[in-house]
Amino acid sequence: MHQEVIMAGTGGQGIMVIGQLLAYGAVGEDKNVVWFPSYGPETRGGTADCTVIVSDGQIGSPVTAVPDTLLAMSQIQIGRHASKIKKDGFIFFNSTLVEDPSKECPDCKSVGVPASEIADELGNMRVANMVMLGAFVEVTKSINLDSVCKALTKVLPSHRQDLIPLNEAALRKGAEYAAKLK
Amino acid sequence: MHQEVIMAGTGGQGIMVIGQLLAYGAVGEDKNVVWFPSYGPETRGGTADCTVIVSDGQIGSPVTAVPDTLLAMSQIQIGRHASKIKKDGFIFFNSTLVEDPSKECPDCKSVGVPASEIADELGNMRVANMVMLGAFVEVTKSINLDSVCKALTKVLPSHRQDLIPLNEAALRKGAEYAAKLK
Amino acid sequence: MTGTKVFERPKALSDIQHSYCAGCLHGVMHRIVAEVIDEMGLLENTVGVCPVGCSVFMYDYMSCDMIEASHGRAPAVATGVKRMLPDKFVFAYQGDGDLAAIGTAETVHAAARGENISVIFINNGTYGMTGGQMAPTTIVGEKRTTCPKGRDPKTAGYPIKVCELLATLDGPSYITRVAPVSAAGINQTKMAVKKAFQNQLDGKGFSFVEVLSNCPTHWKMKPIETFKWIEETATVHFPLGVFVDR
Amino acid sequence: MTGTKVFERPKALSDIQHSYCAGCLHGVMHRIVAEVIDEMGLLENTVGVCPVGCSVFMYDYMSCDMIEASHGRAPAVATGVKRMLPDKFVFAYQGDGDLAAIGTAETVHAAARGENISVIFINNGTYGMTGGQMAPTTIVGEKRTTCPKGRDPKTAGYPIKVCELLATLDGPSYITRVAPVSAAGINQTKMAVKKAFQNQLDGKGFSFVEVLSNCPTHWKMKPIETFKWIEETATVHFPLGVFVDR
Amino acid sequence: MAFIEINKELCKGCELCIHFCPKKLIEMADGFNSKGNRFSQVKNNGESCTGCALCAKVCPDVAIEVWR
Amino acid sequence: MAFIEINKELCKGCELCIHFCPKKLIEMADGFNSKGNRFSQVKNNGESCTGCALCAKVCPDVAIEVWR
Amino acid sequence: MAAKTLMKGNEAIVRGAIAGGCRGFFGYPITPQNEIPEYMSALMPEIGGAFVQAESEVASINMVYGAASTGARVMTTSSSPGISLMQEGISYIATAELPAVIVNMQRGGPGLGNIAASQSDYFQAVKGGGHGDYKLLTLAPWSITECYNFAAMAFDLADKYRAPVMILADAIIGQMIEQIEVPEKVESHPVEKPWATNGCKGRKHNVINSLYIIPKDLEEINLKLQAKYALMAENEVRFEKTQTDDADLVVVAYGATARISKTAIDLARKEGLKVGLFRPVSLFPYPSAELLKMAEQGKKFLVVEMSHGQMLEDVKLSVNGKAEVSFYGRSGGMVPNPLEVLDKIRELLGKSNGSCGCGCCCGKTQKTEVSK
Amino acid sequence: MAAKTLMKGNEAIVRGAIAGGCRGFFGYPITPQNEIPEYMSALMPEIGGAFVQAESEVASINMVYGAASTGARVMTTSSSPGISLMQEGISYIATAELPAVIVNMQRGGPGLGNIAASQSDYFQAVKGGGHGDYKLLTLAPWSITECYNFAAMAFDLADKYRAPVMILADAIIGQMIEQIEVPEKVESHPVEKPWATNGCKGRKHNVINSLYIIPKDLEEINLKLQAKYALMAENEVRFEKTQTDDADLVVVAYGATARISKTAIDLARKEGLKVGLFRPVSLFPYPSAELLKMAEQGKKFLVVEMSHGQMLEDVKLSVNGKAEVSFYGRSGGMVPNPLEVLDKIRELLGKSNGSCGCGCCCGKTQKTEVSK
Ligand SMILES: Cc1ncc(C[n+]2csc(CCOP(=O)(O)OP(=O)(O)O)c2C)c(N)n1
Ligand SMILES: Cc1ncc(C[n+]2csc(CCOP(=O)(O)OP(=O)(O)O)c2C)c(N)n1
Ligand code: SF4
Ligand code: SF4
Ligand code: SF4
Ligand code: SF4
Repeated sequence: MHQEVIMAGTGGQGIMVIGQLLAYGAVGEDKNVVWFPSYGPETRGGTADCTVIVSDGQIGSPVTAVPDTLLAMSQIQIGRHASKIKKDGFIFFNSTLVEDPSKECPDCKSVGVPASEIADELGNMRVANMVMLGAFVEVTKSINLDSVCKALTKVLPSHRQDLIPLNEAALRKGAEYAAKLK
Repeated sequence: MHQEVIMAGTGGQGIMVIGQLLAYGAVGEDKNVVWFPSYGPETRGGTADCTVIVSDGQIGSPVTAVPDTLLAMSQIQIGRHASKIKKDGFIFFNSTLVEDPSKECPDCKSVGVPASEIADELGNMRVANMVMLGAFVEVTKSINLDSVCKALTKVLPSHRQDLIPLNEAALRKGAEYAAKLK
Repeated sequence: MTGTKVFERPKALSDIQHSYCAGCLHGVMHRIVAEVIDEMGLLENTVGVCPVGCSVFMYDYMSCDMIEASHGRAPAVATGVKRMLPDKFVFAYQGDGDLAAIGTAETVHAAARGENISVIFINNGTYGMTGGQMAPTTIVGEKRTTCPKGRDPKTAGYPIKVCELLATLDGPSYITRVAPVSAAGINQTKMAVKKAFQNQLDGKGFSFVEVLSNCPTHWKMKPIETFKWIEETATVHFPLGVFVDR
Repeated sequence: MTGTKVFERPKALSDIQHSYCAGCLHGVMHRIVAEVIDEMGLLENTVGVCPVGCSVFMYDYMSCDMIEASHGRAPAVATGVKRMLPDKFVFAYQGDGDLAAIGTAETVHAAARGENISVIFINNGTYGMTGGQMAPTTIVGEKRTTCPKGRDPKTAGYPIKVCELLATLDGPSYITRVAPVSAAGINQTKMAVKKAFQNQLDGKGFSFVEVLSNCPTHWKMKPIETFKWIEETATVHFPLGVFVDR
Repeated sequence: MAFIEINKELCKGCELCIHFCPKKLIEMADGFNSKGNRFSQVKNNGESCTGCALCAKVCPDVAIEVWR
Repeated sequence: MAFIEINKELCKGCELCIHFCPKKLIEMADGFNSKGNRFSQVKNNGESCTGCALCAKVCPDVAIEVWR
Repeated sequence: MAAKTLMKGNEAIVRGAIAGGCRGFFGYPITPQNEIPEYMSALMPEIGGAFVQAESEVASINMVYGAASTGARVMTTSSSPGISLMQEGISYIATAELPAVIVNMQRGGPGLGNIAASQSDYFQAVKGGGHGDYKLLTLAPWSITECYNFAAMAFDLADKYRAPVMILADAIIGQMIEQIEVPEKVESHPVEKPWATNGCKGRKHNVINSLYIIPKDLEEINLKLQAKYALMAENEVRFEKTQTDDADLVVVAYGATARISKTAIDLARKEGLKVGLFRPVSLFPYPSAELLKMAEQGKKFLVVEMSHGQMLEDVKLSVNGKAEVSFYGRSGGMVPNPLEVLDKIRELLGKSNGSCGCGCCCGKTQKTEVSK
Repeated sequence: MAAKTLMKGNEAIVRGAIAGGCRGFFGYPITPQNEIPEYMSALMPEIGGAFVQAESEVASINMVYGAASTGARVMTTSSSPGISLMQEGISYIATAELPAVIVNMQRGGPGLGNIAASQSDYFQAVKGGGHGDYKLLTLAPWSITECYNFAAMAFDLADKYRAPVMILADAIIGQMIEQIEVPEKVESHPVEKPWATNGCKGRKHNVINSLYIIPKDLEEINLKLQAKYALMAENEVRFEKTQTDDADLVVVAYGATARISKTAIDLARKEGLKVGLFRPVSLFPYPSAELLKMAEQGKKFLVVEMSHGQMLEDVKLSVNGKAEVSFYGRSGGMVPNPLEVLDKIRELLGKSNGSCGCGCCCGKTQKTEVSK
């Protein structure tokens, strides 16, 4: 197993957090992992990407040339990353905010998840990221959803730990939604 | 004609000034010249040396390895420079302050001038440097004393120009003293 | 819908929307600076100097000539500009990390020289751009990422009151501290900026407007809460007023 | 000849004679600092920090441990020392170019932090070591090699009154300005140094003694004339007194 | 009659105008603008707006224009 | 009886002690010390010195010791 | 042995430094290394160490100068522009022979640049960005584990040589999270510091100084420093070779680009290309002898950097004309990806015919240079 | 043509700069270049220019940044420690493509060092002491006449390339007095500066900036800078060759050491030794091609510097293993005298036998290195 993922959105959307959740979740399954971020402008509102590589073997480059998967939460990130995705790779996109990217990368599989809407239904827009991650895990099976949920305690800052149930709910909602797509 | 001279004393003795007088005097005679200083500590009271090279030809190195002449106004400078002086070169020393350096450089000619005393007689200790330069010019004949006197207007700062007669007197006294030595 | 437009985007602001966080007063201050430039007819005569800090991109947001200075050195950069172009209008716009930490010497000396420039100082009690660290203006007890238990004067000292500090110098012609967090405060702020700019046109020398500003993101407050905090707490430690006017 | 010796070279001064110009008050101030160290029994507990300036060689002249700081950074260096050795006595000794020009930020921030160190500030209105240039403390109208027609506030600004500036901060526990140019002044200076040192031992934080000093060489005055000038002119621009004591 | 126009695309949803409007004529709209931001809107068709422009002056994003 | 000792080799001839001595007991000596500096000396064998130590306190070169 | 945990590079620097005995941190915020002062501000008080957020990088490095003078193990960290501001202070520290650790998490330059990764401060680190003939023992970690270990080891090296040690990393290394097995205890070798200025009880006073007004004295200090650097060159050369034995082409890269190159080499090997990796770990002292040896075996070299060719010069100086040296570089925060490096490898091996394998001056975003 | 007059190096810098159109000076005192700000403070007001004694070197270089942004011809000067403090600012100026002139009158280093002459800031000047891949066009005068001429010319070059230009001299050159024939008028080529920030009347607003938050953009800036440096390498290489045609050994030296070597070579020629002088005048761009040509002719090289071997690396990179390169250096303010250089020449020519002429590792105060 060797998965190279780019997660990409806008500052404030919690992209880094879901990247780290995937990383910590993978470690829980004794996989090797590398996470690394890249920001736009130092101020808020710019682009925020992270790369996560999960592998059974040693990981060399933390930089990915041909990612297996893109998880995109803003329109602009489609333009920046979609064309690089591997043939038959996945593009997960928050369909509330992002148009279907099938045109941009015809030979990969686009999976739209109305994450903001689902999150709004859950009562907190800010967990749209978790919805996306839930869908990602369900479809790619990179790791188990439970491993992700377990990682929540490690990744969320101490003053946010009360939000774990909400986050977990969002993860599961995302997974459910994706399961239905199949 | 090619003369390499080191003038050396203590900060405040006017070493740099007599070096520049020699330089400007030489230019007045259409000779090539290089002057360059080296200081001890940035604060006062340290050593103050300058090198003056006067030549009919082009001057390469501003640094002299084997000076033709040393003009020393403090004891410590004898130790620093005397041994470098060329065979048959001159060492001029202010005999009021400096011991006869014949031992330090047996194969060169030592010329003692009681410059501080002579200056004191002239009413201003500070012109001891001029006395030394007068003696130097008289003995080495590097340039004419008149050229040196003419250079006074160029070298002395404007607020010191009233002291030109005194300085000129000191130069001539030094020359006279040296002439008598011969 | 008809009527006259009584409020619109000033010309000295460019068309580019700034990327400040929602509710950040940098936006209001840019607008005020731009309005005053418009009203005084200075647009084509202005050279602005922006800092390193959240407002680093101010050069994109203004439509006058702009220079991006290195961190803290805007007063030195502005000095260089003004000395070569004494007839142009030169302002510097700086945050509190920029002006009161790394740029302390440049600020004090531009003020001491009575450099004929206008400085707008955005005091938001934190380093916004780098993620909410302690600033030299952070009030004792406030938590920041580099004083996670609250600023402890025993190890981190006390905030610097820059207006009071500069007011001890003979160079400045105008020093004031304002807080654009109420209707009146916003109007006063604009008046202060105007006076600072006019002073320069009158050749009076260094003028300085300290703006008690906010950082909703790193203060972890809603924008309106930051306004309240400034009115109720910040102004106690940083009293508003005119410190020099001559 | 018998009797008791009532005045001798303090132990905290080394045997090396300093190379200051005749009549330079750096010598007197070294002696006073050394005497206070002796009297307070601090010699073996002291780390001194000397500046870049004429007193750069102070490390040779003192017999306590000494550090030669880079130009202007003595307060930062002293901070580093004190933080690692909170139980040792740490002082910095600086000239006005060092402290009030290049070292402005380090000075203001050490003071603002209330850093528990003692700073002796020798204000002689010029850069002695480099040949008599204008200092940030040069009085308007005074001639220096970089303001040969006299300091002109239009281009060179106004002198900085460092005590008054630092007194606006909450960090300092003691700020005073003295002038050791009379019998009384010399005694007061020593008392001030003693108090500044005692404050540190008491853990009170930053203390600061500004000394109106001289530079006979570059002022082009006889030593005794510099004393008169300080009494009659310098003290008008830099009033003596205690600015902070808490 | 005075009125204001809020540029939905410039608005970042900070809600300051809502708090500053003395007539409480502004509210948050549902949904998001194209940048993904919440945004504010005029309520009740702006009935009783005096054109005081306080909303515009406090808006950090210069999203509000005022007519009188 | 109080007296002072001026270390001729340390003295740089600044003359401050001369001005500070309330009894005017100090004067410049003729000649130079080994460093080429002028130096001061006690006049009249120090008659009437009170040991006030003002000369010593003002001496930048710590050249004066005082006995009482 | 502790279990594997995930850690960010910046955090690993902090934890490694503390394990290595660091008890004083002086720094100023700058992206991409802000986690270092942030962690330090939380941890130092807990272990009785000192944390000061300085007013600037100039103040930071001078606080380090003072703190190191006391004999304590202390450090500062910053990123490119901040490190530039420290150059005077670093030169002083080197001259006064003070042990201290400096970390540069390089970002895109020159100027204010940006906050992405770069390796464009190599010259500054190893040739001397400050004035005078000093050197910095420079270590380049390529993993989180190395961040931790090098941070700890740096204090030993600094003490051993009474010299400043630099850890030269970049935004990728600093921001990256990966597994690390945190050792339960780090080998640490504190030394006596009889030179420290900590009060002269029972001894002559100590002086920390970099002023030697008499040129002869200063030259002697310089010769002493040079001798120290020669000793470092003898003892502290560190590098790693992977699959170089049979390689026709050896990729030379350090830090993040070495990892990227490693993946490219793995891909190239799959294509049957005989490529290896030479990773300098100490950038000063530089592993020149090892490169020369390989050059003499007839291997060619490809230097990969996030710069316009800085370490390239040290490679050329090492092989001294005995081998072909090519270059692939990106800059300004652009990070080469493994395929770009692979392309370059293919090109060099495909067209190689003993003489200059030219035709390599390709495209806008890469700079290629071949010298024989 | 004016008559010959005596002038000090520092004064010649001032007068040359003014002749070259300098109208703004921003500086901070430091020995051995204090005469420059002193003369500037007297002269600038007379010609309607600006003089500011800055509060520090950091402020100086940033004032230059601002002043240069307006399109004016401006400069700063300092010496080693002060130049180290300017490294961040210099990197900004290079990135923002501002024309400006910086003079370094090098003194003994590292650290506070002393005020005697040295050439130990070569790396800092030509490799980039600040962060990022920038370069400084660097000129090294060896006479008072060149101080004057280069100071004037530097402003033209700075404008031509929109780049900072450094004059790298030392305490000897700065403090030396010798004859100069001051030209009545200096060729000066002012250029249009449509990019200058001087009020946006009748045009779009101008921005002076070094922030490019998007790596691609910053890489493009870097490529633009690299292209500029390549252009400099094409057009601005300056050097002087004396008696190299028949020489077996070529001494390579710049500035003061070139003069000293010149005398040594004259003495050696008198002894029948075939020695010549190669004097790089531009240190960046470096006259590599010329050195390589001579290397290919079979000549050997002796590099003489007041450092522990900095320009030496550029000589080695130039000849790329094709010639033997030896070194003689002094440091810390120690200045080699012509006889020391002569001894070294004798030794190299006397023992030369085609292979490495070793046995040269002599004495404490000199460092010798031979590489083939
Ligand atoms: C020399 C240097 N040091 C540090 C930084 C990193 N840095 C960027 S912005 C900033 C502080 C910003 O804080 P402030 O000035 O208060 O402005 P704000 O972002 O709060 O508006 C710092 C430390 C830098 N860019 N350059
Ligand atoms: C970075 C740096 N800049 C400049 C200098 C040169 N310099 C040495 S001492 C000095 C000023 C000394 O003046 P001051 O602090 O007033 O002390 P004083 O000599 O008058 O006692 C300067 C500018 C230096 N050594 N280092
Ligand atoms: S981080 Fe703070 S100061 Fe910066 S834009 Fe956001 S709210 Fe404003
Ligand atoms: S130059 Fe001035 S400050 Fe320096 S030692 Fe002499 S008198 Fe004192
Ligand atoms: S103040 Fe402006 S940005 Fe904030 S909610 Fe109102 S219109 Fe939107
Ligand atoms: S005060 Fe001291 S140095 Fe001055 S004359 Fe008297 S004894 Fe000599």
